[in-house]
Amino acid sequence: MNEAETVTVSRGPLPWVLGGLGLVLLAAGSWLGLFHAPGERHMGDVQRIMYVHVPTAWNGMLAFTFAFACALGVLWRGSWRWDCRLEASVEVGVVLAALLCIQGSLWARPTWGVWWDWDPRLTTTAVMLFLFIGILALRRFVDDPERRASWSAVATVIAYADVPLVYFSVRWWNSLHQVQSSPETVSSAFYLPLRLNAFGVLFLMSGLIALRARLAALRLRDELAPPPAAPGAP
Amino acid sequence: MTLADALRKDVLLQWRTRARFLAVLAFGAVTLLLFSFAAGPDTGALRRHAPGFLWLALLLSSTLALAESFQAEFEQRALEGLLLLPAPARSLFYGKALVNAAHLTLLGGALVPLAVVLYDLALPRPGALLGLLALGAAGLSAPGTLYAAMASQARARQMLLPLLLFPLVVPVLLSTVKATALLLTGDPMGQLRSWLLLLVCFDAVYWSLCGLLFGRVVEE
Amino acid sequence: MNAPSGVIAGGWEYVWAAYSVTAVILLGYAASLVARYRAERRRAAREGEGAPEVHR
Amino acid sequence: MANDLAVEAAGLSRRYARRWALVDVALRVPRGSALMVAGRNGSGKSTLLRVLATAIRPTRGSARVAGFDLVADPDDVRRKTALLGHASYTYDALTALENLRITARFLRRPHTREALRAVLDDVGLAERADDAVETFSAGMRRRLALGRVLLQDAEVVLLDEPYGQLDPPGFRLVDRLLGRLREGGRSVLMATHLLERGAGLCDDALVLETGRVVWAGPAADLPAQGVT
Repeated sequence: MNEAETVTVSRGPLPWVLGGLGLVLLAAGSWLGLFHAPGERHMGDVQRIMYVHVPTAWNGMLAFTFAFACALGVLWRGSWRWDCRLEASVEVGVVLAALLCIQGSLWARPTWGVWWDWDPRLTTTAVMLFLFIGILALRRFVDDPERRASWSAVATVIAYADVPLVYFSVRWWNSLHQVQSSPETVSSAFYLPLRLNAFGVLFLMSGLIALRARLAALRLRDELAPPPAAPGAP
Repeated sequence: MTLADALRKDVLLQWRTRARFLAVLAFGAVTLLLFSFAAGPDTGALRRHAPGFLWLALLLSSTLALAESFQAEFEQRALEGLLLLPAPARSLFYGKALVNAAHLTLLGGALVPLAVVLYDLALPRPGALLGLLALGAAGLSAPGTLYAAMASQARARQMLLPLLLFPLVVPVLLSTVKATALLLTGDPMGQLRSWLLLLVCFDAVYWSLCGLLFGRVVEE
Repeated sequence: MNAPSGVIAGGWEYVWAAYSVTAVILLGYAASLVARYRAERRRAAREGEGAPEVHR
Repeated sequence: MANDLAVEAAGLSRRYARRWALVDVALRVPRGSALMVAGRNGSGKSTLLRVLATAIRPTRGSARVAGFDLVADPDDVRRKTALLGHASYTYDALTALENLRITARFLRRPHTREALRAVLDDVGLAERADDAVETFSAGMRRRLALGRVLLQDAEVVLLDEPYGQLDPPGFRLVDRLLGRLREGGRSVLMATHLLERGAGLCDDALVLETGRVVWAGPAADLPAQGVT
């Protein structure tokens, strides 16, 4: 890692603004989705789950993709800043992936009568959840900051490369089942709550990642504290 | 070639500690036995699930074998000694991963006859099955070797390796189980090729990626 | 449960469950993160007055 | 020019997790000379030697060993250095000879039985050449590790407690090997608690305390400093 770089903890209102904006958008989108959007032709009211489910899915994937980018930043630039962002985006990604699995099962139960349907997207999410939980555990179990940074970057690259392989393997594995398609939303009555929530989760997630990265930087700055002054020195 | 030196070293080490191979094999065999207890004595059900049981037994045993393969490297810091010569980390990785793959292939090969007996299987294409075992073992050993190197140097090492490895090798497990089932019971739809292709893709991705990244794990 | 081509009737309980779980998890995580961040800030302020702080 | 220096370090520091084991160490070791590193347990002697051998990266600071930069060209430094560390760098399931053969193969040195037996003979292990290292006592492991260092035949030799765990004949063996290294024009850095013995064999000395250099000067003056 680059020792010349001092770990800086940014201040400023960015995470709070992003988070607040995200919450407002989410509240508006969910309100529209719950009370104003008409029920879908086949799925009826259950379809309303999609207004939170789909945005969570998009943004969860985005969080892990960002974690992958951070891992490359750590490996190539040896930068602590990217290490903090990696820790933040993996943790937020894990929260979103866990949420996604719960929402998916709440969707599967009324639609297909089972809590878990082995749908390739949902199953891939579950595998990703455990892949990245493993990385959080790895960070816990390694005390040396340099090692922790490079090892978790290595593990993130390896885990991320697995995502398409897992997706295709689960898809082929489950191909005997009829491919379950999510309901297509066409009219603007469906689009608006979906878009509002998508941006809502995006802003909230960005705010959370930014704040979590600050927390990581605070801890790291403490860990990387310079050596104590020599006993005789002023 | 330093790869040849690394290979020679790992083969010798593996040969000297061959008693451990038997211990890992016994572990795999017990696992197979336990799976049959879990599934019940219905021969039809056992036969249907045999490929899954076989690969799960191999996966569970692989964590023991992989962790064991780094025991000797860190006991007296022999790996560090080689890196300081300097021996390239990449050669050391590929030597270790190749020998681990061979080790797991042998282990799988030894578990197959047992599965045949326990689950009443017929083996129409033993040669193809061995090839599949080698491809699957390669899929487990590349990321497994890298993660075993990490886990052996971390706290909670017994926990970390399966936690990192098991979700990662889901594609290996799915493709080998499916391909084994197709080998055992016939392949009317011609699906074997696509499963093998997936497995080969996984192997290609991880044999190149882990070789590239191994240096970051062992250098300090 | 539902006829092959019919509409899924009801299911509002699942909709409510999904929205509540989403709200609880996102707000709960956000709250815990803010709490952890505040605590760490306080600790840093207590221990390292001298530590350089760079504003961005 | 830096070319007449075997080791030149400035501001060398190393942190393990939260603990600083080495702080701002500066040192210059002329080519062909021997430096003794003294200090209590945990004062940073081993860390210093491990950093100079590139076994661990310095957290801060820089150093050139045998003319190469530690961080920028670690492989060049490794070709020029040999480290006798606390661990013996052996595979315990293999025999002494097999262990040396692995090293010799990677080094592209002759690895015939005769060549390797000659090395084992040097460290007094010829009779146990074909015994597994796990049957060795601590002192014998140390001898084997010394044999490995001899095999490396490096320009800069870093010895961490070379007398550790050895018997009196072992002490004389180390003295003899040190003499041989110095006659061959090698540069030696040696960490040891045996001040008189070290002072007799080295040119210069430095004393570390909690990772910092607290005394540096001619080795002959060191025993009078009253360090432990």
